[in-house]
Amino acid sequence: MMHRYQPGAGDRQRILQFLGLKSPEELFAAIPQEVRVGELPLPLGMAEEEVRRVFREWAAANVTAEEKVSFLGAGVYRHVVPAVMDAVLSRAEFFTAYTPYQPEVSQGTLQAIFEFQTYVCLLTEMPVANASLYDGATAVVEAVLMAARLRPEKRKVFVSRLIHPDYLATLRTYAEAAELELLELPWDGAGRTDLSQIHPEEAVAVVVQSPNVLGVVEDLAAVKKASGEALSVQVVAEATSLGLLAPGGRFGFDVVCGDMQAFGLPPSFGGPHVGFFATRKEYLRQMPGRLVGQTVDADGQRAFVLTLSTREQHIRRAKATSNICTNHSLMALGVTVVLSLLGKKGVRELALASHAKAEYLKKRLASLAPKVQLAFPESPTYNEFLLLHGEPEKLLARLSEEGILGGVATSRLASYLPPGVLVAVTEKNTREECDRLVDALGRLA
Amino acid sequence: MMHRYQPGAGDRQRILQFLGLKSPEELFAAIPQEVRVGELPLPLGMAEEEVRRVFREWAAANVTAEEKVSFLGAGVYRHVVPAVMDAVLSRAEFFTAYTPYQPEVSQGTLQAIFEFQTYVCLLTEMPVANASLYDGATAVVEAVLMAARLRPEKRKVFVSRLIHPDYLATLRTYAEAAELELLELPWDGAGRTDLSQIHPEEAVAVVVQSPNVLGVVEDLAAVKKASGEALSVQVVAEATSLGLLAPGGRFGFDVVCGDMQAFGLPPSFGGPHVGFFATRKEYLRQMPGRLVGQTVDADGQRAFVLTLSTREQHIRRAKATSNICTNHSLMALGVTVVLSLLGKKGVRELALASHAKAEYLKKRLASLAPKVQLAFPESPTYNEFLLLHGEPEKLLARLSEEGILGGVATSRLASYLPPGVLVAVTEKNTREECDRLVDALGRLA
Amino acid sequence: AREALIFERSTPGTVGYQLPAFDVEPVDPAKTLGAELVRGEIADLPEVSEVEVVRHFHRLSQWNYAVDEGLYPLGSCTMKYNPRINEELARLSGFAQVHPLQPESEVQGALRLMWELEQALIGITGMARVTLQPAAGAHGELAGMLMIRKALEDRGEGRRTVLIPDSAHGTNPASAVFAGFKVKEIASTSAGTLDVDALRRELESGDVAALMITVPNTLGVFEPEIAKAAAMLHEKGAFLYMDGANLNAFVGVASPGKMGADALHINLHKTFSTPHGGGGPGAGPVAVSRLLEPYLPVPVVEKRQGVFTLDYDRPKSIGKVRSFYGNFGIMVRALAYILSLGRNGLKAMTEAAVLNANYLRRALAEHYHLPYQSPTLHEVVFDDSRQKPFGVSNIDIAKRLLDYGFHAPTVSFPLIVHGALMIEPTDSESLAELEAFVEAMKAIAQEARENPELLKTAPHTTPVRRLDEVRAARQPILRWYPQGAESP
Amino acid sequence: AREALIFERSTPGTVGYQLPAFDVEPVDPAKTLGAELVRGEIADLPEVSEVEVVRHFHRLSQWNYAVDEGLYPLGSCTMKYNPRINEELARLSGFAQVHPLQPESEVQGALRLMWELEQALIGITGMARVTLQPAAGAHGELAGMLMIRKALEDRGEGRRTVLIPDSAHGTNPASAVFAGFKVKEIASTSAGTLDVDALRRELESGDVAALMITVPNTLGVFEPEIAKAAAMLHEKGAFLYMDGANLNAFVGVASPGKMGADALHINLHKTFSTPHGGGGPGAGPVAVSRLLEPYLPVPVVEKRQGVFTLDYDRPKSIGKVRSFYGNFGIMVRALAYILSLGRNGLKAMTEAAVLNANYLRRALAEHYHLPYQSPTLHEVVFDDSRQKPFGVSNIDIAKRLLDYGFHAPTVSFPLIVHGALMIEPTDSESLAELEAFVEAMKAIAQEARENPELLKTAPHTTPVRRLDEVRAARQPILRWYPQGAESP
Repeated sequence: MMHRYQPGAGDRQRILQFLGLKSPEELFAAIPQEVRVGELPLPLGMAEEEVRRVFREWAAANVTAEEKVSFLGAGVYRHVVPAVMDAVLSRAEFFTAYTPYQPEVSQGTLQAIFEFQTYVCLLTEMPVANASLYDGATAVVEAVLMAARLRPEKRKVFVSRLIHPDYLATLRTYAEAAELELLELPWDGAGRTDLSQIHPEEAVAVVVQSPNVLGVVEDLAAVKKASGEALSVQVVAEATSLGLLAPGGRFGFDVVCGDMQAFGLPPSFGGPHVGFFATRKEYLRQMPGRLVGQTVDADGQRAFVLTLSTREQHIRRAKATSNICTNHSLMALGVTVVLSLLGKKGVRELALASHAKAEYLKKRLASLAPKVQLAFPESPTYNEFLLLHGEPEKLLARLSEEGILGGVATSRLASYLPPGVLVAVTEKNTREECDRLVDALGRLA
Repeated sequence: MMHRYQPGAGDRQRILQFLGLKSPEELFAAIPQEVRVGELPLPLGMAEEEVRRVFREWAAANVTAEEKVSFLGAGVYRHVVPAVMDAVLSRAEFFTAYTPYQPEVSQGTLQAIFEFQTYVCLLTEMPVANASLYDGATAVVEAVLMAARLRPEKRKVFVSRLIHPDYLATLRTYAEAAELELLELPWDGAGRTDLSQIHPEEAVAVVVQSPNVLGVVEDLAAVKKASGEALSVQVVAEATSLGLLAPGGRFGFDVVCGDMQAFGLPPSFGGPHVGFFATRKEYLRQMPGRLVGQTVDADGQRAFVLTLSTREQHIRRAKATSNICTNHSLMALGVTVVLSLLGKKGVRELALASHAKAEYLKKRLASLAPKVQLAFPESPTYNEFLLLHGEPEKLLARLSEEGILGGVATSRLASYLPPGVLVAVTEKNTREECDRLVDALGRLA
Repeated sequence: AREALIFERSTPGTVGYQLPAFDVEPVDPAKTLGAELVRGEIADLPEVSEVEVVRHFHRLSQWNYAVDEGLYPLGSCTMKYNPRINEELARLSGFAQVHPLQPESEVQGALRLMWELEQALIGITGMARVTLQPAAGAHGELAGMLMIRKALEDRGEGRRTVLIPDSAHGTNPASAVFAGFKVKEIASTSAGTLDVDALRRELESGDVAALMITVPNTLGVFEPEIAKAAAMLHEKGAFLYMDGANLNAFVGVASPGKMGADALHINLHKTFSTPHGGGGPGAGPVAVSRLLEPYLPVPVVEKRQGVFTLDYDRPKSIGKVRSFYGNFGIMVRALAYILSLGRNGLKAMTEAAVLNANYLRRALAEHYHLPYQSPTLHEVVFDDSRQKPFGVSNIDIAKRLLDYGFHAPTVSFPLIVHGALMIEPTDSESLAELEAFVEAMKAIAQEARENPELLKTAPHTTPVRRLDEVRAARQPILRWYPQGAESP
Repeated sequence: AREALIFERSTPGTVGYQLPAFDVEPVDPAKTLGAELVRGEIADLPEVSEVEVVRHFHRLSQWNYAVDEGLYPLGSCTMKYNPRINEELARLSGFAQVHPLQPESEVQGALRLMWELEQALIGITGMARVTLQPAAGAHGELAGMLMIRKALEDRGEGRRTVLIPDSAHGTNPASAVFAGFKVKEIASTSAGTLDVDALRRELESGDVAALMITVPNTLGVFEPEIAKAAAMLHEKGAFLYMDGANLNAFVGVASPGKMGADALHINLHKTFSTPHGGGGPGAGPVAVSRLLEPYLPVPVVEKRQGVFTLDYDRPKSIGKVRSFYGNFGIMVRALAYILSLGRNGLKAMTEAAVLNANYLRRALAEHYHLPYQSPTLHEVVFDDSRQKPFGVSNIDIAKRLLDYGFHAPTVSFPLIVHGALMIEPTDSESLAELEAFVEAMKAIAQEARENPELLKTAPHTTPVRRLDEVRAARQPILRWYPQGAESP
């Protein structure tokens, strides 16, 4: 039987004839019997309607923030998603295209990514940015690996324990392979990274996240100072914070990197999101990932092209600056669309609204002590903060019964974090939603 | 404050300057004060996210067949909807275009509609079809009005009372204005239109629907014979039936028309669907609605264009064959996509599956007599049939509590129909769903 | 490369879709239905795979111009931006998957939406009530005229004359005729507006049922004496039917209710931005005065004790003008647009539409002839009289614009302007886009003088060149036939 | 017409979005955060309206070639049709709107989907287990090599050499190095396949950690001695890493498990048809043998008493290679593809892919030189040696194909073929499409002889002409700056 994805039933016979074959089987003659398989252990192909039925059933078995009030964050944020974004991403010209290796027929993707690079530079106040990475975790890894290439004589990396635990876990994996020594920095009573243990002269890099995983905005000026000759790396997991907070670029950081999911990408159970990576011009040729550059065509008109690919694996192979090939181009396009819609005013308004609503909620929650307690009541936070609680997972389960996804239990993230609930607030949360959480916590905590 | 749909805040000032004006108000000077209004009685503009919230709330206040088992039909059917259809309709090139008045930049719409016309011809076995009408009801009206133009000396229209009640109601409205006399034909014990009262020599047209609103397939050969010189019109409300049933064209009908919704258009609470209209070549210049024709361009290549527009209102004004201007082009495109996917095999398979499943259900329901009773157990039906029941609305309410939308109460359609429930079955209904209905009716009827 | 017809891409045995499992006993339709009622496979339907269908329509789409490509200055068509959120909302399962014949208790959300839209349209138009049933503007005209007819009958009056200015859309006379009226044209004044004196003369016959008039008219000129005309009509027992195709010119500024309209259709696909879809679907709600309210089509949505219900019990109703309740999917989009803009945004858009049109009027006035000097609102009508001496017509100018990457203006009416170029930029356009259009129009004006042949053979860069429309009409080919098959 | 950068379309004061109502007390961030932590508005962000954004990206999209336009014969990239139903399913609220850190009880559907996908991939590959975490093929390679490294360490072995055939993708050596290995290249045989004797010699050093090999290789040739190579490696305590980029050649025919692979990454965006997105996101699950199972990244999804759970308690795990669980949205699409095709369809697609490639091989062989004569599966590599005498390179041929409305083949590798034209038509193409491609390639071969300049200056009909890539690299401009602003 023919399948709906397969053109040309009659074609099959005609091609066999053309090739002088009786059966397609003959084309596989070079494959030895010992590695052959019989029928695959899978069901028969399903009709579209049947696939739809099955997947809808599975989808319905998940609870979403669409049905409940949500304060979930911890690396994945629920900001407004303009309808235009998905309309653009649904253009087959974008989503069914390959990497723009033939620039003459890929100017759409190339120009959009050039715009993405520009947005990253503007948000981070850094001069160069790449065409995207997989996610925040691998962006941090690439930053550290770049630092190690730039300071080949050093092996130590001072990394805040308050970068997102998944980022830290990923960094540990890669650092081990790269034979880098990770020195994990604890935090102080204000929920900020303790910088006192940094020895910059031995280090390839100093890595902090701001706002950090407990929501506290780090003192980037102090971090930069403490980094000395080592590369200073700011990690950003909540990218919309860049609309309100002075970025690493302003403090002279060497790398600002992280994840842009917060600018309108759906959570999608953790991916695909999109990593970003911005750095100084002098490190350009040590940068990881693809770069889109501006040039001219044979008629002298402006055009865009993948460039500096001598850094990349397909040219440089074992000596490449990164092994990345497929990146997260379509997600970068999505973020580019959202940033274009938000524009100058929207980027700041969105950040300010998220911050103001979080401040409102923080203030109201402060009154519930000692049932729940703000971990760092005096520290500056952007839109997320830690509520101390002994049994956060139980507390969240009770809130969920009332239709509130109250936040993320730190126990879900890492054992070394203080027990409690990370509460994230965005411009989408209404005052009434905040009040509902306060009320429920007052009763249930 | 600027609105997101409005380009150029600065533009406003620059245009005013260019025009030498202080305020846009000056441009409205020609509008007398007596017809002016103050502030509109509407709320302030809402953010996209707020509009989304409101509309989702309203949408959630409706029950859909997606959540329940459904046997609803009676003019709107729930067949498979290939994902490709909406992907095509979502192409801005199609949905944000106007009527193809400039064919040089509208070949996409024009060729697709030419294909739609061809599909209608193939399904109905008629030689010509138009570019779409609003819906089945207005298609019937246009057929009768065309007949009246062709037989100007006659005023009577014999119309089956078993055409869809909304079609009949609409025809009554228009016929009154056109000063046509509608003679409504009753049905016989088999649920077929009683043809004995037709006097073709006095009539402009004879109109029957097949399958009719009670689901019974009419004897088109007999209808044609009974129509004599009058125009014979077959109405089709369940277009997928054309995949299995011999169409009017085969019996020499003058018009086959109706609604194509069943080929994959969403019910959308009744619209937009799409009317179709096919007829004989000799009536071409009396046809209503737009027509796309094939021609050549200045280079001699095949191209498509709106044609025979001298029939239409924008040229012929008071003497036009119809007042239709905007039609249902995008819906016609949707049907064209679905028919292309189904293809030769799918069109028949879909009809056969709908019929076979309906037969299965009919057979099983027959066993429940006398609680419920098939109205016409011996009559041929395609995928819909009438179950007699004294209190159909109450019965449906009980079924709904069990998650079954059991069908349409005839009382909802027209007072002159026998009391009962019209049950429609499509290829989407599973055997298990049919069994659930039988079980529930056994308990609740 | 040209894309073949889908029928020409067929390869026997190929499938493009798979149906859900066939899980019941097979039946022999010749037995269940009778052999004479059954057909076999339809020979000429195509056999193509899914990817071929996708590519076919993808390629076809690329030959269309659309609002998303740029300025679409088709006068009288109001080709404004179609917001994407509206598309998302209309596709919500709770709207798109609702059956019109479910019990009312299961469709309260849908009924509420219709009710809210009616309220909003009442607020915008200042009329008494609105039917949402008509599927398009012309359909609304017909519904409105049928109500007027019924009201007259109700009074026992057999008036049959409908007056229509010579500047009107073609649908007006057609709709009047389909409602059973006779049409009489009134010549416009030299200012392009309604000749009130002529109206007065016509009214003396006593046979005038209504005046059908577009406000502002198809020149974009507001009818300054519309309220006076209404009063004259009413005094003589006649009705004022207002064509709302140009409503985009005055939302939030003036109201048809105050103008004295008795019926007004509203093209949701123009003023309220639902997509035109390459020719529809649109929607043409009709707003009516108290006088016509009893005659509204059934059903209307009523709110009773917080519950929404469909009211069919309206003895004076004209009945139904189509199936069910109208193009609900279009209503969703229109209401989303209205709520997104709100009272402030709607007025801002009106101003933008009028500013943009007046910018073009001023910027193009030295290059194209303006046959009427009256101030205009949201559109402006030039003609080709300055280009005619070079043998260049409005059609040629329109075709040449396609080469410049713009859609053409309307060239087929108003009939009172020979060689019309009717330009409506709408509120969606930025000054940059308008400037680019002006540059193109200027360049064309120059080309008309210096190289008229270039225009007469335009377009040159479009997917196809100028078409042989005469051939299309003389030897109509309206469907595909398999190769070798005769057209019967 | 060129489309400006979005930054160049800015008009001060314009907005493209409105946020939900600000319903709390305003705060002064200089107070709540400290003035030194806060920034103002970002001066150079654009100010554009929604319609301008829509048109901007609409116009940009029109300059892309894509699978939906036609044949996309990029060898090694498997540019097959991306079914639309998969896009619909990935956007279901119950998938797209699920947060990765919700309690497991609230995400059973998502966990089940991952579990089902793992089972399907196990079934297809014949391997023991699969991690879905890697975001792309190269990421999967790295994860696989890290597992091998960890397994060796676990055994207390410090082996550091990874052998890679000279025909390999560039990601293989790069990934090996990032996993901390040294790379040693092995020359291919004259048949283009693995030199098993060379492998044997290399293994004698005792330092070989693994062989990384693509099956079939980048010439499209199946490695006939792969099972033998695996046995040799295993005997010497080394591992077989298999690059699954070409898995589309043998799904349902052969299995990496039987070939003796220890680790194999699977590009879901190739074989299982998730869209390439202009360069991603993809997904690169890694299937492993029992030997490597303990080292899989955390978490893995386990099914315990009918409940799905994330297992982090895997002491030998390499840890995490990225955040959360992988590109879930891509997994949805891939599983939908697998279930849509099923065991029958998957094999049919493999056959179609191989038939199509062999059709092109045969049809083009008289026009282009085939450097290796071994039978090939899903792709075929020609070179430009017949065109070189006319001064025409593979690049020129590739560029000229763009003029004919096709995408170009891969020209950058395999490195063992100078001037390669690596063609992979995939299973999505109809014979009609293949024939059109062959016609274009024939025409180009003729042009190369008769008018080589035409090719050397190609493309001629694309949105831009050939680019100055040297300038792009020498004077890198990697972002927009406002006019007048210096690049710092």
